[in-house]
Amino acid sequence: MTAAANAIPLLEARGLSFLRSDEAVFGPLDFSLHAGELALVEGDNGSGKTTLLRLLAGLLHVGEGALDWRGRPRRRDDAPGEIHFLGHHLGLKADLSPRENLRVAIGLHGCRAGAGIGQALADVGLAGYEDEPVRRLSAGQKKRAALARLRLLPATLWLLDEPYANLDRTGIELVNRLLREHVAAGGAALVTSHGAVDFLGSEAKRIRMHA
Amino acid sequence: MTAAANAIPLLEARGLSFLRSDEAVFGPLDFSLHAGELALVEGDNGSGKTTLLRLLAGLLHVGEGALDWRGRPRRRDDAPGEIHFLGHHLGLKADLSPRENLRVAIGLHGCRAGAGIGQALADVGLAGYEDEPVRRLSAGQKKRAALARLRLLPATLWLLDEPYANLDRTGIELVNRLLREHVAAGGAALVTSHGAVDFLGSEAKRIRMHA
Amino acid sequence: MSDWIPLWLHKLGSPPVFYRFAGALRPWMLALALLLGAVALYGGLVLAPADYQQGDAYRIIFIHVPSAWMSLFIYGVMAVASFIALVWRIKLAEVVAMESAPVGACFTFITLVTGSLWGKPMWGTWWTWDARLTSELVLLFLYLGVIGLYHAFEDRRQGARAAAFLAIVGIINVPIVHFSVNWWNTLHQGSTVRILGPSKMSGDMLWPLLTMMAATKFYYLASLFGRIRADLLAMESGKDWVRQIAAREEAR
Amino acid sequence: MTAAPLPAACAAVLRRDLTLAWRRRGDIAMPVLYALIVATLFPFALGPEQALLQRIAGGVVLVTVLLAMLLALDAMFRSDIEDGSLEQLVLAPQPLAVLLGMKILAHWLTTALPLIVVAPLLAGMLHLPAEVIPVLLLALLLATPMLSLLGAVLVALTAGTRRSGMLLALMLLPLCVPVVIFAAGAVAAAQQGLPWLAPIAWLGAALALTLVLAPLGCAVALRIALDA
Amino acid sequence: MTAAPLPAACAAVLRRDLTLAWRRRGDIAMPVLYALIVATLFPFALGPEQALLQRIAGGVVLVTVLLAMLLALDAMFRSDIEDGSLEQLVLAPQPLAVLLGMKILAHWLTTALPLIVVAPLLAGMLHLPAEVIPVLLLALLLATPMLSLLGAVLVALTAGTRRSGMLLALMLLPLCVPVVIFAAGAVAAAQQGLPWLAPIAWLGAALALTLVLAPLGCAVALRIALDA
Ligand code: HEM
Ligand SMILES: Nc1ncnc2c1ncn2[C@@H]1O[C@H](COP(=O)(O)OP(=O)(O)OP(=O)(O)O)[C@@H](O)[C@H]1O
Ligand SMILES: Nc1ncnc2c1ncn2[C@@H]1O[C@H](COP(=O)(O)OP(=O)(O)OP(=O)(O)O)[C@@H](O)[C@H]1O
Ligand SMILES: [Mg+2]
Ligand SMILES: [Mg+2]
Repeated sequence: MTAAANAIPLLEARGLSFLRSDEAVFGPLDFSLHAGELALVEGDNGSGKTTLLRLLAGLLHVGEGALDWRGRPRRRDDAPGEIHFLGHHLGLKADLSPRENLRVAIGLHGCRAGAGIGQALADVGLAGYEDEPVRRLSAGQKKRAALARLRLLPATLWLLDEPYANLDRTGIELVNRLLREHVAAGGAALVTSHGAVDFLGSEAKRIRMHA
Repeated sequence: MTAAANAIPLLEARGLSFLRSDEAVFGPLDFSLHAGELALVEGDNGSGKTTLLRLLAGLLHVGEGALDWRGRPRRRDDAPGEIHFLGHHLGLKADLSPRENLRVAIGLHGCRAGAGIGQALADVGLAGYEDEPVRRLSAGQKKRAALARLRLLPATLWLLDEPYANLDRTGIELVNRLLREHVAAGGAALVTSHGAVDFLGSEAKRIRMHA
Repeated sequence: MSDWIPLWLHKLGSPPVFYRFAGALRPWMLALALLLGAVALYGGLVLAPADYQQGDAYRIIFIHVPSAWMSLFIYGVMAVASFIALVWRIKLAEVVAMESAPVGACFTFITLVTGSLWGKPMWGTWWTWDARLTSELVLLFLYLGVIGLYHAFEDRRQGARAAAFLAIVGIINVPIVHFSVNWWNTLHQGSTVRILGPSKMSGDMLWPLLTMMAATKFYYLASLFGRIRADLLAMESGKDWVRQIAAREEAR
Repeated sequence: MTAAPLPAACAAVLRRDLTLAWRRRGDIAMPVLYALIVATLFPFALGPEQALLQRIAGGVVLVTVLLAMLLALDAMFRSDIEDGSLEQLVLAPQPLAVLLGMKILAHWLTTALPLIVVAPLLAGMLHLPAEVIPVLLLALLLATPMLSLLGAVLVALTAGTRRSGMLLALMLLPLCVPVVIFAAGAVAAAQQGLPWLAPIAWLGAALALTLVLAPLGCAVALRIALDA
Repeated sequence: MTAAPLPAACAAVLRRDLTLAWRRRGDIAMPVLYALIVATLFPFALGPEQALLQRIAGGVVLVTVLLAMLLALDAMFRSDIEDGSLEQLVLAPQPLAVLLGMKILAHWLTTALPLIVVAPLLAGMLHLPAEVIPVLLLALLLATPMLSLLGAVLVALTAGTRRSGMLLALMLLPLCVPVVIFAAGAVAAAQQGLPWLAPIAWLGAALALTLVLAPLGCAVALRIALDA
């Protein structure tokens, strides 16, 4: 995890903040994230974690400060498909089944070599629910269906907003396993959490938000 | 907490299950809950916790088995206002402020003696956000606004579906404090959780769901 | 072009600089507008001869035509400012665009009303669905859409960006208004005043018209500057330079 | 601990829905604007021949107003179901039918009333004679609450299904036809100088009946819809 | 790791939207039924006088179809915004304008096409002469995609606001007027035996222009709407 430390970071923020009606939502942040690194964004409710992730995903505009992607200022259509964002809203259509939802995602983003939808759904514990409409799944099962995207899509940087919420213990284990494998394969991830669940131990960087 | 053990239980389930298309969603359950007791419903994702709570709230019909309320079979309009249900959907209107939302709740359910909206919102950590539309609150802040209802409404039995999700550490503490006070005042509560967060120690009964 | 334009724009576009600049110019603009307006009205209503066909009814032209020109001109300004606002995200450009819209809407409304008033004696009807009239009405709706969209967003700057986008899209309507008399055969009069080449209008009528045109331009600038100053103060209320101004006001 | 009295609960529901409507006043204006658009487009589509317009004015206004109401019907419980507010309403210690009656009242106040207010304008745009307008308004005042009430029952019935739109339309059509026939009959009679009281009386009687039954039906339908 | 090719992505979006529409086919049927209700109610509201109906048939069908389309417009991006799908679409590695073009196409296929299919039926119910129907269909084929495209841009612009309904109507009205004028002009000309090609040609030219520009505009507008 330290091998890449000298290389150009995937993502680098210098004095980064987001403005809403000309007021900063979170204080200026400085951090960098290299390939093969994990970062945990910590902060209380309302401290701006979701906002930060949406900003990094390119959904919001940088207010002040600078954000670099692979050493160059991040622009909107840089890094197409290299970033995967999982927010509070899971991006699943309630009327489609998990399988159909994943098929759409693959159509848009392409597929990791060797990955398959059935396998990915089984991995996240949804075997038997592949063809049920998402509407009929329980809260945790919906979350798992969204996590199956992580298995399938060829993104380098994962931005996960509270991936642990609504999951049971095996679900939390699952997220940790996915993160570990992703990092081992040279990916990077930024995860928000309230610190109440076990995050991947101490391997990760921490980014603290102050409300 | 054991003083009430010999009295008639608030809620008693015998061989309770819910049928969806004639199939039981969860196995037959037996449990009872007395005033002044806490119960934790544990189970994996999709094991039927939400379904159980909706059933107890009277939103779903008992499939098989029996459900008693204060010693008599539970009917729909028994116990008016004695039960408060907090589900995955928080029941807040996004266009109203937390204050307005609570005012509606009080209008419908009445108010605990001595409780006030401003105070309740301050207690759950929303001071300063009283008049912001709920839409603009972060995920955890929304949850806290819904929790403020617990402070205000005069219900005896609380049915809380994953009250800890999306909350930070002080939020979790808050829920635990609310539960402790409620139980001390002779209330009862049924809480679902995945067991990943610290629940009120070992004081509580446990109800296990098997998927 | 990529570098010096934003640099230059940022310099003049700095709110405190523009605030002072606009404050200094505004009284002069207003005075000029009133003076020129008075002269033009005197020339138009008193000096110019009655028309051999229309009698005195035609004198409404001195209001109708300048406000019609302004309705188009202001839309153009708004669209350019909108473009700058969207591409370089300059706050001042957003403010210019958004504060132009109400002024432009007023001029458009005046055009429609005076046109209708004039239409009744001329064409025997207040309104027909002729190409120029319709497209001018669409212009009014566009202005109203821009204003409405701006205020519909909770975040002012986001609202400004959305409305700016609408303004840019709507610019297609401006040539349609202007050239509709050439493209379709309409009830409305073709163009008679030309900037290049000889006009089809007599000089007695022409000079008050052109003076009035100048007066409306100055009026627009004066009212725009006033609105922008108020807006800048509101938007930058947390910044140092506004606090200094507030302190100075209090001291007085 | 004090349970809330029924009038307070009714006031709370009514006030909530009116506040929400006010917050989204753009959406209230939608049916009105929609009706205005229809009334504006008709002269374009048909040519501005006054006698023709006058002949069809009453019918066009009626149909337009009723359809504009249908537009908003679909949304009556949707957002409440999605954000869990309806569950809270169902679990309140008050009789559900009364609370739903308040929701229907709020819906009528925010969609039908503005339409009735602009109806004279619409009628004027289509050159309806001025002396017929009171009759038109009376017919609308009786016909619109009926649509709100019946519509609410149907919307509640279809709330649990996914294919709500078609069902709703299918079930509403047979209900609309008699209402339109009576209302249009009254207006046409007034326009021709004939007595118009009989159809209006029929409308009134039907309204009184639905006023009592529809909230009860709505409550039952909603409980069924939530039970899954 | 392979990024998805553009055609595959387009197919995925189109298929997704069509599947969703099929799952809720009741909702697709809504505008069609709505148009049928209007066509049914008109004879009731106006009395079944054939000459009168024939005279207004073309205009009524046009207005009805366009309004039925407007009904469904508002929902074009709503559910995608609410469940986060739109964010996933925006973050896809494909040009957003093309993907949105597919969404608009899907919308047109599911709302306008069924309406065009029933248009002859509607026209028949109102006794429009059979020889005018092809012209009516041609006018609809050109006018409806234009409304879908322009409507999409405006819906995208108002997507970030809460009071979208009224604004949308305000901005759409001026766009509808010329479209209705040209389309109704062609139909009226055909009904009177006059040449009707000129208005149709204008519609075609305008459609070609919007076909290119509207998806681009829609993409820009959506990015602005999400940015808060
Ligand atoms: C509601 C009705 C009317 C509207 C909306 C209207 C609109 C306009 C507009 C937008 C222009 C500016 C065109 C440009 O600069 O490209 C204009 C110019 C003009 N209008 Fe009207 N007009 C109306 C009625 C009339 C009437 C009744 C007359 C008199 C017969 C009239 C006479 C003129 C003249 C002489 C010009 C100047 C043309 C030129 O030199 O370019 N307008 N009008
Ligand atoms: N759409 C919005 N408009 C205005 N303010 C907003 C909006 N969304 C969030 N906020 C405010 O911005 C702040 C940061 O919100 P954000 O959602 O980023 O917090 P968070 O750290 O993700 O919190 P949580 O842990 O509760 O999810 C909060 O104070 C919130 O009230
Ligand atoms: N509306 C529905 N229609 C059909 N099946 C459903 C519906 N809602 C839930 N289910 C199914 O019923 C089972 C129990 O769901 P429930 O939501 O009660 O689980 P849960 O224990 O709350 O899970 P979680 O921890 O994920 O919230 C699941 O298998 C789910 O797929
Ligand atoms: Mg968050
Ligand atoms: Mg659950």
